[in-house]
Amino acid sequence: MSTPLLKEDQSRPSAPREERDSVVVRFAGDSGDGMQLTGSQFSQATALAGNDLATFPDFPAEIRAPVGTTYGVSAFQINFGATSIETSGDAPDVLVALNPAALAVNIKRLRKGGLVLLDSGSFTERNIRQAGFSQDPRQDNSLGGYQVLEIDISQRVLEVARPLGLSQKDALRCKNMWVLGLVYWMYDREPQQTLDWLAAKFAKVPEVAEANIAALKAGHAYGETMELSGEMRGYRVPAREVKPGAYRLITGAQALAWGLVAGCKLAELRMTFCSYPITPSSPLLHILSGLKQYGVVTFQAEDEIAAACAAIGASYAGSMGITASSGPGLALKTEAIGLAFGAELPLVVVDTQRGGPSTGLPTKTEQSDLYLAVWGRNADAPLPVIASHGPGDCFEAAIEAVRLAAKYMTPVMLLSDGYIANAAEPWLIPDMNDIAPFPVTFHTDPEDFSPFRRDQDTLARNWAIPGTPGLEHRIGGIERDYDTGHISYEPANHQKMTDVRAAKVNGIANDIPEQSFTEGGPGAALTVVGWGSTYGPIRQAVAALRAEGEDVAHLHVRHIWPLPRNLGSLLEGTGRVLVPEMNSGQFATLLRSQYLVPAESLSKVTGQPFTIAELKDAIRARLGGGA
Amino acid sequence: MSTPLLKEDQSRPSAPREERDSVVVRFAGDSGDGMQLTGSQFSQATALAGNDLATFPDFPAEIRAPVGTTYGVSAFQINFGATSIETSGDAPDVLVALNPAALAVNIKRLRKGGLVLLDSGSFTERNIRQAGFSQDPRQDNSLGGYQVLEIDISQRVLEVARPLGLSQKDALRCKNMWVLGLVYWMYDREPQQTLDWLAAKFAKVPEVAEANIAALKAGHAYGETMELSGEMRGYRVPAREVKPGAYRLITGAQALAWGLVAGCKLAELRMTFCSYPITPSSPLLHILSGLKQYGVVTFQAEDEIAAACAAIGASYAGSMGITASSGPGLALKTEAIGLAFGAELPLVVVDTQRGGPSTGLPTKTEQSDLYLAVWGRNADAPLPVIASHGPGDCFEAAIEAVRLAAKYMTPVMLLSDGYIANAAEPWLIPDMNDIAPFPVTFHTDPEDFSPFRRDQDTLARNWAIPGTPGLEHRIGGIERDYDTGHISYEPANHQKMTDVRAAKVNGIANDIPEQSFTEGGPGAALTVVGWGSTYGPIRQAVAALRAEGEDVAHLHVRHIWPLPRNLGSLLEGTGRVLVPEMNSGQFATLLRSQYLVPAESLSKVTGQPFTIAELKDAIRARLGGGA
Amino acid sequence: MNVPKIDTKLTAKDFATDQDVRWCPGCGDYAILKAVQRTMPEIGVPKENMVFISGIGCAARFPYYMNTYGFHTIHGRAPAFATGLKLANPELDVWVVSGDGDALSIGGNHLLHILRRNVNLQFLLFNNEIYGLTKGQYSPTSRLGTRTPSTPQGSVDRPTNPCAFALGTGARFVGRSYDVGAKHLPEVLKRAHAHQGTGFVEILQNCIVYNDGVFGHITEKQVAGEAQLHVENGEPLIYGKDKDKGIRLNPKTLTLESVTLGRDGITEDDLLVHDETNPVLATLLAQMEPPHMPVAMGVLYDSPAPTYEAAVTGQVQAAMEKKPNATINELLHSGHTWTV
Amino acid sequence: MNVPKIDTKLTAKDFATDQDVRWCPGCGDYAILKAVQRTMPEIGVPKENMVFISGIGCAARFPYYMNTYGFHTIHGRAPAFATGLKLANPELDVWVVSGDGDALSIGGNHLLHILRRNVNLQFLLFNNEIYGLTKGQYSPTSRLGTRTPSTPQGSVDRPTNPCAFALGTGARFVGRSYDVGAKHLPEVLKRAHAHQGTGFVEILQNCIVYNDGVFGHITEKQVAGEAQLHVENGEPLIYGKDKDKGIRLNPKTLTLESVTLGRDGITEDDLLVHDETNPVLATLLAQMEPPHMPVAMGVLYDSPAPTYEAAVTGQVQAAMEKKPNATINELLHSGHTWTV
Ligand SMILES: Cc1ncc(C[n+]2csc(CCOP(=O)(O)OP(=O)(O)O)c2C)c(N)n1
Ligand SMILES: Cc1ncc(C[n+]2csc(CCOP(=O)(O)OP(=O)(O)O)c2C)c(N)n1
Ligand code: SF4
Ligand code: SF4
Ligand SMILES: [Mg+2]
Ligand SMILES: [Mg+2]
Repeated sequence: MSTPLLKEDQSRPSAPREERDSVVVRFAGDSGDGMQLTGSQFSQATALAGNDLATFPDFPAEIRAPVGTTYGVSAFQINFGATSIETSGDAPDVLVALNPAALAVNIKRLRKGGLVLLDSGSFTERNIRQAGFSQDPRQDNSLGGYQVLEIDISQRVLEVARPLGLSQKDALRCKNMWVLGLVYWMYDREPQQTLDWLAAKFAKVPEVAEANIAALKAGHAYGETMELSGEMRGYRVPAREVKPGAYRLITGAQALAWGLVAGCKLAELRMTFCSYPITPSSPLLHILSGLKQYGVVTFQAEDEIAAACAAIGASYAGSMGITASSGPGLALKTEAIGLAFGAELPLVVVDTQRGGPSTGLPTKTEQSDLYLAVWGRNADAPLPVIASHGPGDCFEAAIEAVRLAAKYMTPVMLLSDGYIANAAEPWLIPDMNDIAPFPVTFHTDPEDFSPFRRDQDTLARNWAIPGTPGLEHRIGGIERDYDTGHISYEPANHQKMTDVRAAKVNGIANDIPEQSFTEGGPGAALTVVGWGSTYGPIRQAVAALRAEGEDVAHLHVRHIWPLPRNLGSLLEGTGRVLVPEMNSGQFATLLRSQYLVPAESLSKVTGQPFTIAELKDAIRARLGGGA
Repeated sequence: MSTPLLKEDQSRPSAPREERDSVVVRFAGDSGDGMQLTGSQFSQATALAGNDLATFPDFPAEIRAPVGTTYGVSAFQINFGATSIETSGDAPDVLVALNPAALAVNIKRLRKGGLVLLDSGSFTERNIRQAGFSQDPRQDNSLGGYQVLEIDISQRVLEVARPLGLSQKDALRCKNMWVLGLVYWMYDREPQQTLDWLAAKFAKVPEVAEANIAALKAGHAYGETMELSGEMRGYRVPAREVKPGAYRLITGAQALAWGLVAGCKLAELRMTFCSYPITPSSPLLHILSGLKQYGVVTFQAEDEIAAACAAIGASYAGSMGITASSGPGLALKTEAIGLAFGAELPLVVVDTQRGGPSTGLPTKTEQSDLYLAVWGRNADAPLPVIASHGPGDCFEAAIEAVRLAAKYMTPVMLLSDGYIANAAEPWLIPDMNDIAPFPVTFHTDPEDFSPFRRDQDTLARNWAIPGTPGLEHRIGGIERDYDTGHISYEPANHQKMTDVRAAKVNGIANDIPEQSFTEGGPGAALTVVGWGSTYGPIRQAVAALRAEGEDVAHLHVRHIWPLPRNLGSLLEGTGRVLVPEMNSGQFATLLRSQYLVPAESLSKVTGQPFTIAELKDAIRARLGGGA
Repeated sequence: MNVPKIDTKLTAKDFATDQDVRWCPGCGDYAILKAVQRTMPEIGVPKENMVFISGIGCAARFPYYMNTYGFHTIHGRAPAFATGLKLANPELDVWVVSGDGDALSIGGNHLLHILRRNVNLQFLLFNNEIYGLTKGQYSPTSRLGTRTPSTPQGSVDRPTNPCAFALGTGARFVGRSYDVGAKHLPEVLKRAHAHQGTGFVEILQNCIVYNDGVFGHITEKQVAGEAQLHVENGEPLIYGKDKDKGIRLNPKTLTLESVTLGRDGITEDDLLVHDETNPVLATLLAQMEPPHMPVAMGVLYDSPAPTYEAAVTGQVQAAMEKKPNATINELLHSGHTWTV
Repeated sequence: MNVPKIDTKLTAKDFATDQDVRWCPGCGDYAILKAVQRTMPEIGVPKENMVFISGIGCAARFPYYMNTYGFHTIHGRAPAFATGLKLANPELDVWVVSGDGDALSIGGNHLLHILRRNVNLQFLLFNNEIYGLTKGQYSPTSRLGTRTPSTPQGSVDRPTNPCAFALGTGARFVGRSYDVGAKHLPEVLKRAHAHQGTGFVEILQNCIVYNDGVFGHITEKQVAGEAQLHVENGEPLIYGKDKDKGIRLNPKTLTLESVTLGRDGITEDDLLVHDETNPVLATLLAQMEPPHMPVAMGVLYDSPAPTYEAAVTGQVQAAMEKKPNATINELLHSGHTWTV
């Protein structure tokens, strides 16, 4: 990939930079150290440099834990490279640790031989103790096997910032920019946009802007100096060849929110988004609350039940009702979703999954709400379930959810997870003009009207909305007569309605793409089947093993229910089936029940994404010991 | 069976009664006609006569719908016989219809050639029209193929009751007793206990007591007279040989409530029962609210969520917390149940299933909450799920639920359904002294205490309750450290805890009976697998077909999760597997996912139990056309 | 609700549906249904713009009998559905029908929030002090000692007063009427409708099957004059079948007292004058109870405030006007982008 | 709660756990924790009989820092858990800790019902007018126009006043204090504890990260004297740093007015005297707001009533005494039986 902003030819004439195909950097520090900002600035610069990339913000559970504690550590990891990057990286090549706690929490992740870059100024006795070290880790053998670069960043930052009039405390808050400057130098990134951003962000406090800018420049300069003295080296990570077009960085939450807006536009419906804050779902509410200019109405309800009900009420009124939550909140919505299913009203339910059970691990990722999404309702109430597989993909998945909800008059579950929601990746911006619209037509003809008359093809009922003269009617949660929609306790009618509701949802299998292989094809010795955010690591692992000659294939399933109509036949023709999931084997259960294939679960429930390495190992083990 | 009250030798010296092996009678009338009382009196008399029996009260959804409407029809069906009776009968032999609406709603159920007994006095033009008949069904061919006995019961009752000083309206309310007298005569039942009951019930209004007694006697006398004139005949249904002991009639709700009380007694725990009214679960709350002398505390909460939470709070305090509901209410409890699972506190959750989805068919039966019970929670949260298979069996199932909850420190789902809850059957009263107690020991030793220390065998954690000095500790829904129980966000710990929670629940498979065949054995051409209230019809159907020489077997599963450890091997060694369920195939899905057996679903979702005949047909069809 | 009045010639009959009304014969809900059907034509809103939303319960069957749009939802949640409906289309004239269990037991939180937000709709609470549909358990408004299947020894939790609760949440319109108030009820309904914001109306309703006569001492013809005080804005608080009794304030104890006009030299001037905009007076009135005090009927409180959906849609409107032709493509390209 | 007082020599330290306190530095919750830990020894209940129950939120982390029994449950439901706990063991001394979102947004209904039932426990509502834990969205107590991530143009729903809401539900004890009220808060806590029934205490709490200074105009040292009125039972309602201001009733409008002593001939005799047992006065006090009125602090209302769990367990006890040796076998044989 080459971008107009990539100025390779302008790189300084010093020692030639070593080339790297891909690099993983992890920035770690205290909650107050601004690691997330640092990471996202580095991501922007890296994207502009033409690399592919994937990020993984790793927030602490606490809002702002006491300074120096391990549970106050905030980290941001980025994997970037000249090739396709689909995970945030198994193990960092570089760990930036701005205090002892950050070192304590993150050192185990660093690859053997990796570089750890420490702020030695923060290694006070108190901080060391608070990080849980019995003694200074720089003194004992704790860091053996790693390259360690100790710099008294605190001191350097104070030197730069104090003269500009900043207090000690404010001056130290520039540490992140100093480090960013150094890392920019290391990977030959263009700092200008960060400098501009700092100037704009702190326009009202010019001395702060100046200090941060000075810190960044000082860090950058430090790199140059050290290189000259031979103590550090710079690298070059070439740009990646990609499809031409306009790109941006996008997080899953952003793409999902925008996809919902786009979907409603394509359906020609107003959107009423009803939610109750919960980690990691809240960013959807925040983003959409800022999109009023697109006619988006957002409602922060009193709880999740009210949010779901309000969304259903909005759909009844002829808007696209959308509700979003995470596990505990989704659990609360189940009764209401049952009503939307029974009354056959459109509704999109977004679940950004997190670690469970119960409150669990709110800031960690998991894929464990699949059972709840597919089977978690009283009585027979099958719903379409769609899972997005990465940040950018959320856009398309959200459009698809809106399309199915409107077309089939049904609630649709849209699954994302904490990893996808917060991670960022470069995204080729689609052109809305290229996406076929699917405008909704409300029923308006009073002739022979019944709210439960169905479209012959889709089996969807009429959508007739309040305000339409002559179509006054009543709907509700008690079983409805097949023909008239009135309350019916008739045994045969209940069977007929149960059947038609299931048939309608099953029929969606004819309206979604057939399943295809991501890597490999039918008949492999081992087929790895994934869904959701395991897409990246599985694809990388399978591609790598295939390159090594292994007979392995990858199927990635987006439509969890109904399943693609050809999936069964693809699976029957295969050897072993392995299903890696960040849960205890939920999709494996589903596949087994539907196709009677001996799908084997590869379960990981640590709140952390799969690494490529562990997937490769697992696959190799099943292929009989590896190539 | 011979009971001291059975006075065969006292039967009148008139024409010898024809003997019948079993008979199905259905009483149907207006909501105000007292059909449920009539049915339960007949059931008592029939039980005393030594027959086996099963009843099916079929309430209208309305509280008290306008008189004469079809949706105001209330019916009570009883199947009784000299052999084992396990269903309320496929098709009535006798239909009592006290008004045209009752005829309209119920006539289709009557077996061809069956007897319909009409109150011709109620066949006014208005009533006929209100029942939805375009003309008098007695005049057209509607009743062709049935024996019809028209009696102006209204008139006869008025004649008996008016002279006693009753108003026309009150007099007509004795119609049910008149009919009961006649049916008593038909099946040679002893009316005395009903006469005593009437005298006691209406002790404060002696003229009403007298009128009802007179009506019953008049109905009885009518039978005698008609027999003499040859227009009616009496039958004899001999007593059944049964195990000696004390018997009573019992409904599922009663047995379940008592089983919970007995279970808590056996566990030596106080019971705190927390519920919110909902059909058909409410009778549990009502029964238990009347058992304060057993130390039972009941709490009618503000909603189902509060009910579940209060029960969990009670368990935390060292009581056995129990909560009960039906589908929509269970859906609301899912978040709270997840907490009980995560905090590892005992809890029994009773679900008396009803027709769904959403509000659905509240007064009709269904088995469609299996998915919700097994899989309906956010994140990985497997629970023991137990299903009772009939009214009396609820007693044992409830004890088992309490035992597992206390022993394994886990929420347990106990499934019943609307049919089981309301149906009655004779029950051999167990002796509590024969049931092994399972007393709970609270942890009290402060030495080396952690709330999450586990029993090596059961993997259950300590139960240490507030009020115990030295064991002060905190628990909650955030993931807990394996050793200390403190909050832990540690990746490896989360995996370990997820694994141990699953292992604990899976381990229960070693503490429950192995699966055995109800009928037949391994290797049959077709094995019918059932759960819950389909027990009766499946067993009858399979037994009948086996008697006809068919190669079919019956497995009835009580423990839905974890499944009995030998179930897989029993299923693998078999031919076809058929799973009849009153849902869209939920247990079939579970079996398929666990054992990869091609279990075929036989689904019925009409709000009505399976009939033996339809099961026989379905089985025969799969065996290749029937014997 | 202020939907533009349209000259229609609808009658009560136009608001009846073809569905049989399935309440128990003699249920107070019949009288309320009649009153509502009679009131609707006077309100002048086209039928197709009316929506009746309910939860679950006997009362909640109401929408099936109104020939308007209707949604019989789930237990306790009607206010939330109604809020979504109004956000999606503020032009609709929405009536929520709820029971004492639906509104105050499972649904208390949603009621609190709809009142606090002041969503522009009418909320009718049919208070029969019992759970009718589930066969007679006690409710949050049942009096202490109520014996029901779930409280065979009598209930022990103190009841909530619906109007006092509503006022405590910050409701801006609180009215009270009764099922057989054939003339009174329509007037209160019309006032609730005229009010901008949530018009909360408690309707005392007899459940003939499970709680028969529980309001007999208030609503029976013979006693109504002495047992009810019909408040009128700006008028002194007078009641009694001979209009000889009144209510005055004891400023020391901040309580209301019933006094007899003419006795001890008491005149109308000593009585409190009803002021619909006074929330403290409304609270005092809402809490009056027999036997020592009459029950206040009518509009206890009416003090309009901005409505929620107007404010929400106002913000959306303003944003749209500020960026009139915002396209999705613009959104997708907002912030940092780069071109390859 | 009336657990028998036991002579223990516990100190505040005994109530601290070994867990690091994880609130943001400067959070008002620290001050409240300190105050509670200091108050506990004075209450004289053995540590092992105390239980802290919370929902979810920053405030709800409280139990982890109290060396008593503790249960950190789920969002909004703490009152329901606490009710079950008290029904199972009425001897326990239960403290519920909740935030404004936990108690009044998702949990409003449970709060209503615990207050209505008068379960004997203490309910502490840490009101920071924001959702702290989920990073700063507005809450049901946030003031109109509050800008948060979910209300970038400012919130449009009118806030609920926690004390007024509690009084509207029929609460029997309502108190108010503030995080940095190092002397004031313990006194209110002790009073809540001494009260038989639900002792509801609103504690104004500063969220330094998402809503810093929102109570500054009330709690800052320089302004506290003028901005707070510390009510004392039986004492006239006087405030001001020079104790020169007071509250009097306008009996015409039924409203409270702030007056200056000595001006226009106003003396103490013109002022209202606080009566803790007067619910109307409590409501008026609860609703006083700056800038024109001070904020009432202290015990606004205390009027004991029978507690729920005492009544429930009383019925059970009575039934057990009536049938002292009821066996399950008897139960199983009750009603019609027959022997074969
Ligand atoms: C989630 C849920 N819980 C419980 C029920 C059962 N239920 C239906 S109506 C009702 C209470 C009815 O009382 P009320 O609201 O006072 O209405 P009424 O029948 O008295 O008019 C209950 C508990 C239900 N349908 N759904
Ligand atoms: C069922 C559920 N919904 C939502 C959340 C997310 N959540 C946690 S705390 C909270 C609100 C916190 O606000 P508040 O109660 O005021 O407490 P504070 O953090 O301000 O002390 C929310 C919305 C959750 N944990 N569970
Ligand atoms: S049960 Fe009561 S409230 Fe319900 S319809 Fe019957 S009389 Fe009316
Ligand atoms: S977010 Fe606010 S309330 Fe929460 S701990 Fe931080 S300062 Fe306290
Ligand atoms: Mg009611
Ligand atoms: Mg808060």
